[in-house]
Amino acid sequence: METLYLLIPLASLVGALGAGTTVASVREIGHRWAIPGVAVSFLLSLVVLADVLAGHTFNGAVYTWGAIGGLELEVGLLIDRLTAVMMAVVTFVSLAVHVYTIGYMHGDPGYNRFFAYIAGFTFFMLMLVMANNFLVLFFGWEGVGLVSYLLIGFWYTRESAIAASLKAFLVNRLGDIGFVLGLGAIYATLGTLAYEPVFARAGELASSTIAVLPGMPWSVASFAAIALFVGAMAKSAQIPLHVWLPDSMEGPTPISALIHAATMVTAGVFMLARLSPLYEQSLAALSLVLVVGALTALALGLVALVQHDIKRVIAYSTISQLGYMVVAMGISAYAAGIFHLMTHAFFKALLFLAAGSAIHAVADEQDMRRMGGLARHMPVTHWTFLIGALALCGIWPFAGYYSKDTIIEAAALSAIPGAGFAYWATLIGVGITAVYTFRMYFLTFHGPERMDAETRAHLHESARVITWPLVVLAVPSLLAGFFLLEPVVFGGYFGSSLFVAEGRDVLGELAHHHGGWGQYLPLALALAGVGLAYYLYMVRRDLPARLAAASGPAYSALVAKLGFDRLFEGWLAGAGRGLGRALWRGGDEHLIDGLAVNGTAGRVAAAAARLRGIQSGYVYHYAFSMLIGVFALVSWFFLA
Amino acid sequence: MTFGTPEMLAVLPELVVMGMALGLLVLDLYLRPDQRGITFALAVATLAVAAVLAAVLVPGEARTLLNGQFLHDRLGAVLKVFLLGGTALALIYGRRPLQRLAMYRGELFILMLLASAGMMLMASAGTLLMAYLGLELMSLSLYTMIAMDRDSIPATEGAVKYFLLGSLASGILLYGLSLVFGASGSLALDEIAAHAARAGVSDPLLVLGGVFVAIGLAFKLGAVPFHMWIPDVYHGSPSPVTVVLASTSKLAAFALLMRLLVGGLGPMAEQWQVIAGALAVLSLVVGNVVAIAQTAIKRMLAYSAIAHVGFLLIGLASAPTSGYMAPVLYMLLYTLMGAAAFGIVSMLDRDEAPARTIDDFAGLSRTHPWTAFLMLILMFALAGVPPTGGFMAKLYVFQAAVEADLVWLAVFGVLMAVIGAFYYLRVVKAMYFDPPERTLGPVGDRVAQGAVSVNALAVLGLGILPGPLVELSLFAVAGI
Amino acid sequence: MISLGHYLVLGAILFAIGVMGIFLNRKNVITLLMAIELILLAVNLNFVAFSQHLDSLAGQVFVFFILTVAAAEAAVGLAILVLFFRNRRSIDVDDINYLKG
Amino acid sequence: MAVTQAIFYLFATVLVVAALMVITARNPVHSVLFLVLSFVNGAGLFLLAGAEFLAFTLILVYVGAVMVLFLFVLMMLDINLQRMREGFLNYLPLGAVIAFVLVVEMGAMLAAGGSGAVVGGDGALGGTEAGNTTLLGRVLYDTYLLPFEVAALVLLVALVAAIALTLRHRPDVKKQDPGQQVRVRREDRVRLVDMPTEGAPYAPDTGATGSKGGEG
Repeated sequence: METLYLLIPLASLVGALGAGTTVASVREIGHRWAIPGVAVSFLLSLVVLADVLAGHTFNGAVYTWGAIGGLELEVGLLIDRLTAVMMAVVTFVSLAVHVYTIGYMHGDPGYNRFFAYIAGFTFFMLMLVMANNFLVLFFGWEGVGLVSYLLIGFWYTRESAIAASLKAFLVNRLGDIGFVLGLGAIYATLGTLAYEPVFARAGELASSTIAVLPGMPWSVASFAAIALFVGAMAKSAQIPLHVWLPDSMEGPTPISALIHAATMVTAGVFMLARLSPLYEQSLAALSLVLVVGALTALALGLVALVQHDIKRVIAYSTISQLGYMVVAMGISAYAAGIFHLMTHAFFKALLFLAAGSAIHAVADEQDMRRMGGLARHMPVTHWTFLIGALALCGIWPFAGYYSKDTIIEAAALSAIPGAGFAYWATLIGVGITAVYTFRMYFLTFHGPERMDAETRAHLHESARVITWPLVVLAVPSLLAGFFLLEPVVFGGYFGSSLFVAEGRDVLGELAHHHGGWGQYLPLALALAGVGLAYYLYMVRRDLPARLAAASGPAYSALVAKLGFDRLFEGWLAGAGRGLGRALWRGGDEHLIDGLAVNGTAGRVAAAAARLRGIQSGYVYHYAFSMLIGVFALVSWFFLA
Repeated sequence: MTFGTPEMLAVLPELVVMGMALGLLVLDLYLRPDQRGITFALAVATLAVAAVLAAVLVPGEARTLLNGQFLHDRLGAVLKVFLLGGTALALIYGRRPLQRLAMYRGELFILMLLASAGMMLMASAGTLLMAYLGLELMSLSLYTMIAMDRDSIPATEGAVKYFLLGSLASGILLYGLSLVFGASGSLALDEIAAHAARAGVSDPLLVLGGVFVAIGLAFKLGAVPFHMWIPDVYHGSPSPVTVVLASTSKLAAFALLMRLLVGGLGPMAEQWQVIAGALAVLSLVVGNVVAIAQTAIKRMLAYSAIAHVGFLLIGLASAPTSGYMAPVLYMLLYTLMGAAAFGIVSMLDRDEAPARTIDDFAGLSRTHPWTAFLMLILMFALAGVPPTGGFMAKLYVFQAAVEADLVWLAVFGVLMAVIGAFYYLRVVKAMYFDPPERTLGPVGDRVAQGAVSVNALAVLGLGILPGPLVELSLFAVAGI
Repeated sequence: MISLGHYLVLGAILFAIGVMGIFLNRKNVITLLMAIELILLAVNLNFVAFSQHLDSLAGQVFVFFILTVAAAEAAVGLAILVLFFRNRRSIDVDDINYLKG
Repeated sequence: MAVTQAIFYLFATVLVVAALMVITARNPVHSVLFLVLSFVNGAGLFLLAGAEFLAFTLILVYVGAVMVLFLFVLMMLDINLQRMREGFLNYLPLGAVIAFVLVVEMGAMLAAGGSGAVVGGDGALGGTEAGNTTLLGRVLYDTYLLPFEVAALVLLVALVAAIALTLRHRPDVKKQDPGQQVRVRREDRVRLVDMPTEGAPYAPDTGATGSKGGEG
């Protein structure tokens, strides 16, 4: 069985490398390597899933890479119920996207390169999911990040694609700081990075302290959990590190579906679930997770209301849905979060691919103001998109209804600080989700055809290779919730692979008194949202613009994406550059000669004249700097 | 005093380098200008042979030889292999650029050998006196090599600045050495260590001496606020000499630090740990932040060198608790990265197609895809992006800091590493995303191209399989 | 017999004068070289005094080598200065500012 | 004792004043001369501390050679004396304050350390009949052989540096090129030419006429 486990990621890797050898070729042959590779991964994942359901799990090293000091570098795999589900979802969506790509990327000069990237991505994602220690997790984590940057910048001739790629890279570096710090704290305390001993000794982490700032001891469990969560925030696009995800839509649409909706961005959520024994040790961390998730779910849903680019609407909706999953993690309803991750993977990939199909049809136009009326021309795309939209809004009996409502109801029951806020935020979020989703649906598929005449003449349904994956993905979007909710969430499917502390088992509680009027509230809100969207965008089309004008500053705030982009670009990058300039000029020119020398000598009047003539580069400034160093150090030890 | 075979064998690498320097001085006289390649090849061969000898003659355990002047141990041997190898690489990278600068002269090769001899002596100094003489032998050779680009205003100015400030730093270091000698009554490092262990911080002479020694070393390493010479000198120096300045001369300064502060004043670690921590913070801030404002590539890399000293100092500040493996590993890797990065810059640069500002690298990926790829690896490695060696080096340093309960320093270092990523990425962006504005000339000769490829790929490989280098660093510090 | 402290304080004063000389002088570079010589003299005084105090020859030997190296250093330094003068027609400290930033 | 004390203070005072003048003198030539004065006083202090050989070496090497080199370069380079003092006074107060505090701090630590316990040295100075110079000579070629050889290399670097940096080949000046001289072969300089006998009455013993080659 061990070989089989290893074979799963390796099959994708072989596909990626094989596709890599075809990059130079002008013929479109990359898929001949990538698709069989990923297909093998998918089939074997199903075998593993069946095997795991039969009760077989595995945890051990398959290859020892090297031992350094006390640190064993092992390629270790952990196959349990959580892993098996993730593997199946990842490979399934990946395979669907691979097939879709044949049609979508047809004619693009980067066709073969693209297949090498996405098959490689599948490999890294599988490694991330199957890891049994933090190092392999980190390897996969960075690997998927790398492929993501490459793919965002896939069309590297576009200025905006490059900017987006750099932004994703920088923001994720911020997250990596947290991640590495968390790993460091765990390793420093326990001396190991394998999951099993860390989980077994999680209590030790909670009782030992670490002084991050001198004189401020902090529980290692809280520190590590929060630091790791910072990593998850970047990868899973939580406020305020979400800014890279909307821009990542510069990449080709299959990538938006696979990486920036269904799989990679959920890595943070997966990690939180995987590390549940660690998070359960720290109420502070759970509370933070909860609040950040709720904030994300609500705020980014609002931003999605005012976007015109169809892909950006779905992107903001992805961030908002990730917020729901993170909320589930925060209230210790891990199973519900993973279940939402699963259903979301299906219906969000579906929405993206369907949107891609529509974008293709209107000559690569992404602005919804230039679409409309596509339902007549593209029936398959239209119906599958509608299924995805209904699932996203959480309309019964689509998948999203089951997964999202479970989270909201669990939030109502949770006693973790912040759960009250999370409940209301997620509840209101449902209504908002329905409005923006159906705004998008109506603007794209109904109403007048607003594209130019030339495009309109060529409107037609996409090729089979594009529509088939849509149909395949529509099936689980429709059915997964109905059939899987009970066994997966309430049936104890995950067993020991998730850990919930005594007294926090909200899902267990929910299984007992599932009911009350509260459970119909989300559905009612969702229906109201759909209705509102219909009224605004089908009946009274003049109203949205007037509403926007009337709401003035609120509307502009949403258009400005609540100011986060400006915060990062203007403030962080600007502060860095500004500080650099200030230290460079100010430090050398103004401080040493201007302030220290003339200030002391009391010759402020002469300062202006001298400052004009003085550029640094003078030896005496350098000597002065050294002198100050000598002086400071000698004084220090003199006083000590 | 005796000169047994074992004693002679231990100093054989030094003797080979010094002897060949003298031999080449004579030989060069008999060669026509067009035969200069012979001197060049012999100089490179000498360095290579000496490196192999140093590796072969690794001692089982540390011994002092030649009346205590020469310390023959594993750390010295490992450092020497890198010092000699790095200098040999610098020469190989420098062949074409030196010819272009009219510096392809016998004197330069001889000075290069003498500088290497000085570095080797620093790495195996057994007394304060040998440490000082090794340092001066290296420094004087370097001053001269910089000034050998005689008609260039930047080069001569760089030489003047380096000379003036270097002499000042030597004076400060010497002043410290005199106090250390006075306090302990001996020039031998092991006896100084014994005295320091007895007297410790209660001896004000030793404390003051230690401060001045630390300052002198901080200057040679380029730690803030003793760093001001670095950008000007790296920038002004002829590029092939900059390669040596940035890689091996820095490693030699580190070797000297290991000898003086760890070998001699090791028991005073509590004291210089504080200095290392303070200078680390300053170096990280100034190096990383000011680098952002730079446009010239060599200046940018110079500020990056200052930042890297900051990371090294984090490792040193933690080392008394968590061991010297992390700083040694960091320095060895930085030597490789620095040599390759400055090497590529020196090979690309020429008068008709300069590679002097970051903008000059625009579109390098179209005109020189392979060189651009190597530079990409190096920029990622310098920034500390996995899976390059630079990431491993930083990881070990941060881990050491956490182990030594200097978590705040590790956090600070990580933050600064993020800021650092920004300016390295500017180079990557220029190379890969900006359209080429002009064609840069061909890159060095075949040998140099091959060598720099091996060098850069080693930086990548050591990130993917860090085992060998980690083992080597552990082996080197096993005796400390 | 003069106490060690006397020599050391004298050394410290000379050292400080030397360091000040480098910072204060905005004139020609040769004066800077002279300031460095003063620092070396301070070091030499220290070594000689310690040598006497400790009854050890090692300090004097060190001074011997410092004198040797200092002579070599002066030669190299002046050679570099001559080159610089040829290029810039000046050795004013204020003119050594092509490299900056 | 009192006389020794007095001599020490005399040397020390003159030394400090001269050193101050070195860094403040308006004319660099004066600076050099004050530096000479400093060295002479330093040599006096060396004598007082029993380092005779070094005292004379200081005079011979420094005053005799290095200072002359300084003067030589100063005279050779055309230095603008007008701008010399500009800016000096502005920086003096700050410099003086820092220097003063530094000296006080260092002095306090040094005085405390200087009065500490005497550490046993190698006893090489006292108790022997041999003079200071003999003692130094003995250890230099024995204990300090390696440093001695390295010092030789340091001087070699200075030699190479001075030549490599300042030697210029000008086309209009005829100079020796030792390299070319050593490399030269007989064939480059002497050409043997067979000349037919002309049978003239004045040439009884005709031989080869050499054509003399010029020097580089």
